[in-house]
Amino acid sequence: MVAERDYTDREMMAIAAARQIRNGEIVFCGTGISMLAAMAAKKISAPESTIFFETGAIDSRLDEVPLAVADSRVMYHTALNGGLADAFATMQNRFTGEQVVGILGAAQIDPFGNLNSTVIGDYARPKIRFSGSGGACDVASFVNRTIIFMQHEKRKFVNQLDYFTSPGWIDGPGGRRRLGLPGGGPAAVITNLGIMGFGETDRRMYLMAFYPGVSPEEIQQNTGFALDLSRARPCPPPTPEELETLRRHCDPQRLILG
Amino acid sequence: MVAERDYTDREMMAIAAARQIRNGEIVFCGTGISMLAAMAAKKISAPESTIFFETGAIDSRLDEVPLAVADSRVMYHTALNGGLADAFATMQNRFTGEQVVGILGAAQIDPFGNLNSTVIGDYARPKIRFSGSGGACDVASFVNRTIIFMQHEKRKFVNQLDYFTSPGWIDGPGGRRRLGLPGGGPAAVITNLGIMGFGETDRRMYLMAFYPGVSPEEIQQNTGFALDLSRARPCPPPTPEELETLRRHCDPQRLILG
Amino acid sequence: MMEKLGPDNLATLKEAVAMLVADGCSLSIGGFTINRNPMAAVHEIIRQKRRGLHLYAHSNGQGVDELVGAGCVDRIEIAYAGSGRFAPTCVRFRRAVEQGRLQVEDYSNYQMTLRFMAGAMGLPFLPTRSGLGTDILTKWGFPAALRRQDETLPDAKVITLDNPFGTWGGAAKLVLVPAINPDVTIIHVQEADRFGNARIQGLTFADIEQARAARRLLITCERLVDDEYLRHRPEHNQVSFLHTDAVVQVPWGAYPTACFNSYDYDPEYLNDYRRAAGDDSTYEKYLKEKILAVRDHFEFLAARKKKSLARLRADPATGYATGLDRR
Amino acid sequence: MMEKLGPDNLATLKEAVAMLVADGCSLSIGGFTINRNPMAAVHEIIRQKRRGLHLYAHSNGQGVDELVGAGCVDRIEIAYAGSGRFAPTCVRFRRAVEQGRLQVEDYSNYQMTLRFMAGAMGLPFLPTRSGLGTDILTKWGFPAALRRQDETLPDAKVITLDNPFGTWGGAAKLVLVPAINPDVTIIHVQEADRFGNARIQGLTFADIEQARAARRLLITCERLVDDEYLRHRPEHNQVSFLHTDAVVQVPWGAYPTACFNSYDYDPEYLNDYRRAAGDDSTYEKYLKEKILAVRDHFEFLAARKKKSLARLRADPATGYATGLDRR
Repeated sequence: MVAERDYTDREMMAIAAARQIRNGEIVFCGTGISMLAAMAAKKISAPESTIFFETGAIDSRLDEVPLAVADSRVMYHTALNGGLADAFATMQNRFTGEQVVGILGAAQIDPFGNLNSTVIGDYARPKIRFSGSGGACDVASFVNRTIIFMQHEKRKFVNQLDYFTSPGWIDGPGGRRRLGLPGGGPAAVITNLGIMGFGETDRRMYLMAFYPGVSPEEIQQNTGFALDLSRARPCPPPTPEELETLRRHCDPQRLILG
Repeated sequence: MVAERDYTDREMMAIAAARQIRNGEIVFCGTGISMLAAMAAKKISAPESTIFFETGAIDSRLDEVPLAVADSRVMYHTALNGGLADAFATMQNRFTGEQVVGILGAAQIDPFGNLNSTVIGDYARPKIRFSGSGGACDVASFVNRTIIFMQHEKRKFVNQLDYFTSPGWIDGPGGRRRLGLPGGGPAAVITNLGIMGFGETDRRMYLMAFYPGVSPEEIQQNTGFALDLSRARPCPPPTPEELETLRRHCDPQRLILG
Repeated sequence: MMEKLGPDNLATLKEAVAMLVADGCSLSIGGFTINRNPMAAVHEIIRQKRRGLHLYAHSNGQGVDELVGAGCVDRIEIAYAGSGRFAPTCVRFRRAVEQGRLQVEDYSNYQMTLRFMAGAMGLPFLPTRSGLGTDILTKWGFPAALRRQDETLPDAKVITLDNPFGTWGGAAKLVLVPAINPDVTIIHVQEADRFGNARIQGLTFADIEQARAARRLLITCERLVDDEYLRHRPEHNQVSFLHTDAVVQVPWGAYPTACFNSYDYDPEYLNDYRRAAGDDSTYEKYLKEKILAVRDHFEFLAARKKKSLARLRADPATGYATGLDRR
Repeated sequence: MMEKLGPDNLATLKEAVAMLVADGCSLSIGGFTINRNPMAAVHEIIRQKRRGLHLYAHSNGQGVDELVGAGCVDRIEIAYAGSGRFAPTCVRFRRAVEQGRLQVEDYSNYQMTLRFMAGAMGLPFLPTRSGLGTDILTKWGFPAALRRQDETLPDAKVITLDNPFGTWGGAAKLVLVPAINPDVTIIHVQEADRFGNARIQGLTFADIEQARAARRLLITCERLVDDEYLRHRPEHNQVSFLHTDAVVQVPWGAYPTACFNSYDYDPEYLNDYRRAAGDDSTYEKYLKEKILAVRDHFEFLAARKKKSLARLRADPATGYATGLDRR
């Protein structure tokens, strides 16, 4: 029951994420759609945000979309080219770390926004092996706020992760502090169906917004645990300006948009 | 009873130290006479040695003698200009550290070559305050071999240091290992009267060599603890070539030589 | 400063690899995903049929996948096996793990970086706040019993420590990650001299830490330059001769990965690789024809179309191949 | 990236110091002995009569001695107070300690560097093998009781830890040194832009760690350059705008200490200073006439003979004043 649309899921996701980025934030980007979101935000609503990569690049000028966080395109015209040690120290640092918003993806997510990007099945003999943490565990451990990209499928939104790679809100309020983790946890999960938030009081995932043509119930059906749907609102579709920026100025070759 | 000489104490000391430096070693230099020793060694007997400073300079080209380890003269034409973190890591490093010989000075030394460069008197209310450790404690902790410059006076060669700044052989064989310290301890103490070594079996200071015109007994009289004099030999005076190199090519302005 | 170099040609790379990389040794390679992997050296290791390597990697991407794919690696400690959009998970790595042919120990990128940094600093460990509460701390790929037996492994994957300074620094707990001192590190850089001083342009990734942590260091470089040139601006050099054992000039030595200011990654090669890697028989063919059948990196490059290399040349203004078709 | 700068003149330095350096705050300054100390800022702090500062230093030499001499500093944590041949022990520092007017905590240079590095890395401590068995570990300048009361101090000067990884890394014991996060760090660099990106030429000492550890960072620079220029070779920059709060262009801002590629230290000034510092009355005169009586760094420089500055200019070939009479 999807209405006819003049934009793709990926475009909606990139724009939904871009809208979450606040002006002045330091945006940690991974590979793929998170990079487009950061590029779009900088061009639309958060011009004073800083795009920042775990590979050590600070404030990259992304004339072309990078296809990896180590792409030479992230090295061009930065404020500083360092290395991994610099980048992660900036996130673990008490003064700069709290200005960072991290954008992450994963294979599985649980109701508290904890992530798995390592294996499906038993760790010792996995059914499916993924890339592993990369910097995701580090970013999720250090920074004050994360935004997570997911494909919305029941087997990916699970009560129990097969492997716990990156910390979210752990088991609810105070969970991070109890473990000795700094900063805050995930602020939003952006999927191909809608946007999930985390309750202030219970730190559990709830449905914050659903995309045009998607119903809250459909989202619940694609989620492996119960979502509070009571606070859900419709998410406005991409504006023509947003789409124009994304398509013409972020990924004209559609390398990420597909 | 000093014979007439055509060289000064400082010149003798610089040359005695230069002779201790082995070809291929990485020579950690402090300020002053140790720098002249390293410069002279490189020009005379250890051309493949590397002059190295705690400030982060590797293989400085010392066209002029630096007056501090942060002198811009140490930055010129090096293999690498880094910082303190790099320099000390190179010494603590398991592979490079053992190639380093450190040249140190101090206000007091004990029979096992432990050094004080911090205070005379009570630490909380010192009679005399000196500069403090600087990198001396670090170098003495990390590297495999140190050479120490001292003025030979009874109050400086003491049984008990007023403050223990930099580790030598601690309390004898196995002392360093017991404390968890890597590397070896001091190899030689070079003074205005002669050269002291440390026994292989007891790690205590003994008289290795006395300068022309100085007797072993005179050295004992200027030492606050008993020195084994039985192995002492005369130290050859500086050769004309050594003096020429030191005077003309290391410190023509006599900034350190005085 | 002594020369660390034989004749500056590919025969040297053969010799350097033969001399430094032994069966069963531990190895780390520089670069990150699809950038500045020391591919000429990686392919030479494959051609020399090294076996039983213990690989230490953070996100070293293409180089790691080819070493794993060619059967050189028994054990790997790694943060991320992927090549960006070209292979979100490295294909041969994935297959080897799923088939149980590769022992894996997982860390995060920062943890791996700190492990190299600890090795470079001569320390047994460094602390971080990363990973508290996660399975990275509790699920061990190398079991405790194996760790106790094998002295090339630390007894613990990580150790958690209560902050001994109480609340100082705002951290209640720390994760201590054990140092790595690889038997050999190989990095590819833009410029080096024959004594072993090197300069990296663009991001350094964890190359500096990897280089300084190693017992032996092999540097391949795009351009062998005069040491006077590197000494003119020594603050731009990152590795000194103190750490280096061998230097070999290998133009296009990171190909098919990128080398900032020199050339871009080759999208066509990387896409072809992903496709070939997806199936055992096509992968065997790739390995045999593309890597094993050629004598050296020069022949490997010669097999590529002239034009396909030419369009990868970096635009001097941006450091990459501006406008390159990357689909 | 937002501008971190008012008008690029000395009025800004006055304002920046007034805004960032409060009575009783903790401060660290860059440079080492007689090189790249942020002297213009140090003198401005003295003119603004800041009191009760807690100074964190490694071997910062001349700047430290002038701050101590002017009575700005109550507490100091330091590795080395000396200015090379010009003052093997800093004279006013020595006097203040011997007279019990300055609370001192001693560390080594590497320990202080690691403390700044820990602060920059967001860690409560870093380990080292330096100092085991020495009085640096056991004799505390700030007593345990004071440390427990005062939350600006860690509860312990250092903590010794048995290697939790056993014999891994070859170290049986480690010294943990507590992090430093100064309220303010001030560094002087050759080049910076108005956004707070900076480039240091020559040795960086511990400036990078000090800058990144600080809550607030003030950069003074020889030359305010365009950000396009710094972004053309961003691997040569060491501090980014993320860490910087204010930038002020102050030519000769490190004088009378040296600034590589710009000017040398002034032997005459430093010798005069040592002599003046040796006696309370001559030092008072120095302080009053040379520092307090002038309005800013421009007037301070104008009081020097033109010729005496001119001969300090760095030789472009060496970075220092080749052949300078340094007796």
